[in-house]
Amino acid sequence: MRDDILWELQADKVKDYLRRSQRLDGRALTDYRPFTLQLDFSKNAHGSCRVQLGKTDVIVGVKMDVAEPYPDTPDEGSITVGAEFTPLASPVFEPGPPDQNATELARVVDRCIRESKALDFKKLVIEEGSKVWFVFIDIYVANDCGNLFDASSLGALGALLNTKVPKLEDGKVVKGEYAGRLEVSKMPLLTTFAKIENSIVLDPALDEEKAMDARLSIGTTEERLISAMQKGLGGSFKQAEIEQCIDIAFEKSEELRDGLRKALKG
Amino acid sequence: MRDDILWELQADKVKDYLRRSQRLDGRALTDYRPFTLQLDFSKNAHGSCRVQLGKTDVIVGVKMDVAEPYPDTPDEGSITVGAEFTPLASPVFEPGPPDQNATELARVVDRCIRESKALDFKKLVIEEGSKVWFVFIDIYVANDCGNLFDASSLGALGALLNTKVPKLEDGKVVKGEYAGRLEVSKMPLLTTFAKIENSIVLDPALDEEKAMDARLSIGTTEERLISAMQKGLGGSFKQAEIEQCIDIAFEKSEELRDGLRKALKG
Amino acid sequence: MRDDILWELQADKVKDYLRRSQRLDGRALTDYRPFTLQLDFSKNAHGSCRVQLGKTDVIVGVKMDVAEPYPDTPDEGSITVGAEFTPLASPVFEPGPPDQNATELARVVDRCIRESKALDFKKLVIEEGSKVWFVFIDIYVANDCGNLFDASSLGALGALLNTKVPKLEDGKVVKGEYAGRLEVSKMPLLTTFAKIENSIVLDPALDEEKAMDARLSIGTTEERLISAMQKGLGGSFKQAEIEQCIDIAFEKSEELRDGLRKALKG
Amino acid sequence: MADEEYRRVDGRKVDELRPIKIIPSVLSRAEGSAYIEWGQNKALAAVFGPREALPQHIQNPTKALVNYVYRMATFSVPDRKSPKPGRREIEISKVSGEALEKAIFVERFPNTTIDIYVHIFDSNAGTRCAALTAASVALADAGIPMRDLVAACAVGRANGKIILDPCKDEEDASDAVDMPLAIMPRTKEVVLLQMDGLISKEDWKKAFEFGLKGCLEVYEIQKRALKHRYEALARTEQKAIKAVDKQLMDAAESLER
Amino acid sequence: MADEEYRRVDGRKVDELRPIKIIPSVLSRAEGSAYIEWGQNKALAAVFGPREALPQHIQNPTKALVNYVYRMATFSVPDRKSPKPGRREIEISKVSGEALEKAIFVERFPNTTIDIYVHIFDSNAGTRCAALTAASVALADAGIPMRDLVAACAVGRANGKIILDPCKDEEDASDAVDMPLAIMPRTKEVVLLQMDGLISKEDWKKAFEFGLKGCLEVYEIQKRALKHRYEALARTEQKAIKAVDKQLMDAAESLER
Amino acid sequence: MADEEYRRVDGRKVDELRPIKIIPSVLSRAEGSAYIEWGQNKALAAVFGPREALPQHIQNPTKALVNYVYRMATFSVPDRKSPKPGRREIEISKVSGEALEKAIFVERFPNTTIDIYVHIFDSNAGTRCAALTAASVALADAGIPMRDLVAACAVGRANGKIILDPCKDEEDASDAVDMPLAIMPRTKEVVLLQMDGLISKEDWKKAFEFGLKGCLEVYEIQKRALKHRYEALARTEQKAIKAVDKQLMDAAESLER
Repeated sequence: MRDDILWELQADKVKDYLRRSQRLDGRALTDYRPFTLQLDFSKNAHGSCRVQLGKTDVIVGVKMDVAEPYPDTPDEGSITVGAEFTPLASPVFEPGPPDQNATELARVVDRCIRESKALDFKKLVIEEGSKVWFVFIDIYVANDCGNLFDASSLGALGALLNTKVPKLEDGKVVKGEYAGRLEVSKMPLLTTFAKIENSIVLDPALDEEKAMDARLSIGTTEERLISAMQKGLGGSFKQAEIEQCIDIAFEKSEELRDGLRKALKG
Repeated sequence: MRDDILWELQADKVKDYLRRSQRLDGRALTDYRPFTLQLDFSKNAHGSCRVQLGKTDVIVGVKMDVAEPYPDTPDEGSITVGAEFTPLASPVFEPGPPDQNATELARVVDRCIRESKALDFKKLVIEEGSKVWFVFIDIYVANDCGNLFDASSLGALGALLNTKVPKLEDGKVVKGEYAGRLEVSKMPLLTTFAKIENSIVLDPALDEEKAMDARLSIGTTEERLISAMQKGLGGSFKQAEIEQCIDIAFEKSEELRDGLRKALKG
Repeated sequence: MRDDILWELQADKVKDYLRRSQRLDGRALTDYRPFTLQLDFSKNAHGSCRVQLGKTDVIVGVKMDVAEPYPDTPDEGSITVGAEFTPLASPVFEPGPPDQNATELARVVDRCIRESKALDFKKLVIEEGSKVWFVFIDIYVANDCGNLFDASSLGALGALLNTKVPKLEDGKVVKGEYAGRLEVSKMPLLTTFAKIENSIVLDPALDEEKAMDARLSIGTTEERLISAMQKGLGGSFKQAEIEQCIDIAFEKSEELRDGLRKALKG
Repeated sequence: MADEEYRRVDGRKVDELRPIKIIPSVLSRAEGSAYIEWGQNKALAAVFGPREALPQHIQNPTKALVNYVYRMATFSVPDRKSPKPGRREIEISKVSGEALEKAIFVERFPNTTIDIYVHIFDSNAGTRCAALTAASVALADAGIPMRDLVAACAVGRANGKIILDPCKDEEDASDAVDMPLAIMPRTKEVVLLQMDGLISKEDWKKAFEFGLKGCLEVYEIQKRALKHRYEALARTEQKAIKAVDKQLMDAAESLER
Repeated sequence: MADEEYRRVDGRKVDELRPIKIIPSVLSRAEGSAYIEWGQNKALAAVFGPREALPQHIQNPTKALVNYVYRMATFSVPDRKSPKPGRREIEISKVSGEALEKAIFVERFPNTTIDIYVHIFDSNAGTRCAALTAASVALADAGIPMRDLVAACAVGRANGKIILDPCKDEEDASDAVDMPLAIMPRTKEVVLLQMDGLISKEDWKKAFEFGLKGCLEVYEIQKRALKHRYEALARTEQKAIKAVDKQLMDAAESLER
Repeated sequence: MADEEYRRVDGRKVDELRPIKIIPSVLSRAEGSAYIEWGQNKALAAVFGPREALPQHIQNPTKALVNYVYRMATFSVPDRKSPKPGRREIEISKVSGEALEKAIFVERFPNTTIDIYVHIFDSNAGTRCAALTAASVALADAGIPMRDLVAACAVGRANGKIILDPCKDEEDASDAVDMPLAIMPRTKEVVLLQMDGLISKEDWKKAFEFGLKGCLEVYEIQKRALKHRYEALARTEQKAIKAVDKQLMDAAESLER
């Protein structure tokens, strides 16, 4: 309750600043907060990555498992993205199955990766029609200080780039042995904007999220292609605003990609 | 709340009228409300039927699917009836899994059809012991103005009579191709009565349901056989009343069957 | 509500008595309440046992079923213990899935049996890697007057000792026919203590449970080996207390075993 | 063969019930309870209430809610049942609770719930009737004011014969009809009626009359069980009174001395 | 081939909508409702509220909650869908409710919820747009004050062509792009925007402009449907007024006599 | 071989812990938090409260509820775990919360709940002890008044040796015994004790004493982690004080001018 009032005051301050084109934390409107990446965070995962974007903290792990293909795509494996807003991450999250916010997050991260064709699902076939790889990407939000979309998408891509394919013997996974890296041919990432009154800011921090009317996430690849879009919340965007966001997304997502490339080199 | 009081007043009026053997909508005690049938409502269903009985609106669809038989009947397919009281249908229905009212409705419609032997479960075998047809009959209540039992049973029978059997190739369903009509050898239907004080009325409208003490549904076939019975609610019936209801059910269900026959002819 | 106050008064009385090393029902601190065993309570179960320990009433049934082994133990069957605190058993139990108390009970009974190696899981293999016996042990609490742990563990062991192995034909269970008794090589049982202020009592009755600060259950076998331990609730135990409880458990569990042996003889 | 001579798979006559044993007051923590054995069927029933219905919005200001929960133990049937309640259990719970509503003076306890729980631990056809019969005794044991007991019994058809209280083998006959029935015996009002099978009106009528007869027999067994219980209670009370008398006399005596 | 001459799998032009039929006021128990047919898609939408939001702790003291529930019938898709709501349905419900929020004067109804339910009974791509379009009409039918209707339409790409309102076959193309879009037509503000597929900015822009055009066409159909409804209502009223007039005249006449 | 010379599968002595690293205050939105690495185990713990326990009927007017939730990430184990909490997680949550209750001055915060959440992100035996150890530090970090920290450590047997802090390979030995243990170190009171395996009383005693020793070592690591944190905080405060001082001096200076 009291918390709500504090956030409201903070949101008012965010708006005041933005009317002067300033952000409370001093960033330019299209700046990302500083971020760090920790690849291979979990040894039991086949791939994993912890992302800290400002104070937002997200841990993503990948497990590959053998399963039957979907009946309508017998010659394809697939990915499955899950997201859990753990109760560690915020005083308002509660333990329990994913709510609609977590479901939306997981599905948008899924589309950003899936539609970019960074993973060739046909290469995930082990035995056509009966055995394929399923790539489970599970996102755990450990601290929510805003912009879970970009942090999760970055973590998911990091975890995939870090993924080793388990070794198979007689169609069964041999524990702890690997047959090489998962092939990830592109670097699709989400870039998220908040619309606050008439301003648009990139990578909204938590107080900016409390002030925002609408949210726009754009999935892009390094080839300057769009792989996903998602508008959220009760506000609206104009066509010109969206077009501008697309350009910024192409540009600013490269900073995340560079960070990732650096982390991969060690 | 206020709604409850209005219904109570309406229920009192229903009782007043019935003490003079009259119904609020002018029907005789054993009249059905006018009804319409729309067969093949959904192209993606293998069979479907929309029923409007008075203002009650129910949509039923059938899907046939290949599955393993139950272990104790390896030489039989089966039917599965589900019912959903969608929140569109009434200000008091809420989204969520079926409650006990929806469960009762589904199970009584199931028994009415199953026990009549209108479907020969042995003919639903594809490969004895390993592959049989399951006939999924799903009832969606879109508007509840009373007597969901008869509307649903009529919709279910309509949908079954409208059902095409999917074509099989190597034991798998070929989408969009069919191998003929589902064989339905009888026309089992529920006829439902409401006991209101000392009166019994057929096909209770919503205001009559608000006034009723007990409900009796009788499943009959065109051969004047009973295939199901279900008494509901906190009131009671006398033997003589039940016997009278059986006779009326034999007679009045023929009106529904005639409507169905007409609809089938086009 | 009023109930709570009554229990609090009763708990105070329990403490008063214990300060004088006395129990409200006159038992010595390390006495079990009288108990009765009814083997073969349910004919449809493969093994079953009803235990009445004081007024506590627990019914346990066993069903054996054929299933695939766990992937990491292809040459072993297994047991699965479930517990349901039925709403019959107490004014405070509600219908629904097992809560954390029922989960704890089931898991501690499971460990007591499993770890004693009373059942040789390797002998539960039907066909290595593909077919093994799963032994389902389901505990129903019908009346809760304290110490559900020992009553359930006694009921579970009784039911196992009473279990007939279903006959198999072509890898499938033949209903109602049996191929002999389940081999149970040891008699593991839980013995439970309540710590109330500075006293420790064996087999706490309900009023003693209302007064207890901590609970300690010790699984033992007739060879004076420990197969399980579980401390519960917000209080604590000292090392010396635990050691003393172990000795008492070795000794007093023999009384339950004797009762069981007698019941088995008829 | 004539009905009088016909013997069923378990040796019973067409209109013969299986043996029924009812013991009230078996569960100390419930306000009323009963144990029933009906052939192979074994069930425990417990009653709690009238107690405040919660959450508040379910309360009915004109009467008590009758909340009936029927459940089967996983091991009570030939194939292990899932521990989750199935649709069959939900439907039986609904119609059984409704069957008891007319018998209970629900209007005396507004805003409350009367919770009735029945668990089946062994089964062989007819469990819903056994459960309802036991629940009715448990309600009486709980001292809940009732217009009448509710007595239940199934009736059906197998192998061309109308039969009372079918067992599982009979329920599986190719021409099987199964009709669970419950009445308030004094007025013969029908409070529970379900049926599956395919039957003519004539056969139905015969079956129904068998059923009524069965319910009346069950009613006698219920009353006997409750009578035994009251007598036992009375005996206990008598003893208690005598004990108190003796104490008083002893006290008087000691005073005289 | 030039866009003008190109004909799609179902014979449509690149910028042609499927036939759309909207009927408001079809469900008597809802406060507002609409039926929509959009190609093969069939949906019913119902609106309840503004009504008190419960439980209380979800109430917002500054505005009405917009609770949108999108569901598909099990038989509405080629393979039977599970009756449980899937993650897709949950996501669509969320973004669709958010899309309507800006159009509704939510600030006028603090502490309430406006419940919007849409069920899909047959489908062939574009159901979320059909649902949202119908829901918007149902809101108007319920008399809920709105800044504007919300008109929705998908746009996409298949076989190298930017196309309006893709059908399922087109959605399955190897180069498929799908972009559901909804706007408030008067201001062209975008209230719903999703996209999957892989597309350049240039193509995206072309697609977006097709989409805007589609939404405006849908808007005309919505307005026409509501106009028909109001005219019908007016006619009914007119008749009622005439009937009353006649009664009055008859009464006057009889008084004169 | 003598215990002193024996080396375990990972090179440790029989009574040697794996390396443990604890960092308090790692999650900004929690009121207290801690990160722990314990061998391969990695966990985050967060504490919220004391805050009003809801719904009200769960409130205890004499003390705070200790609500402990232990969960494992799907990828934290060799085979992918279902995202749904399993029975193991539920049991561990229960006994771990109970273990902390004695250490916290719960009686000072009636009607509240203290929520403790621990998530495991990588694992190799002993996660419940690592989680409890981290949770205890997170409680201290949240400033919740405690009688003592709770220090936890498992002890067990493998290949005939009593060993401290078993790793997964050791847990899988054919003679394996596993005994998670937690104490309040000042009084050596046992607040968590579980065991599986088959063991004589003599061996149990030896194991228990190993366990006590292990817990005391863990306690030192906990205290060191908290001390580091407090020192860092103090340094930050010092800097802040100096900065303020400087501002004041500057202000004074400017006034003088």
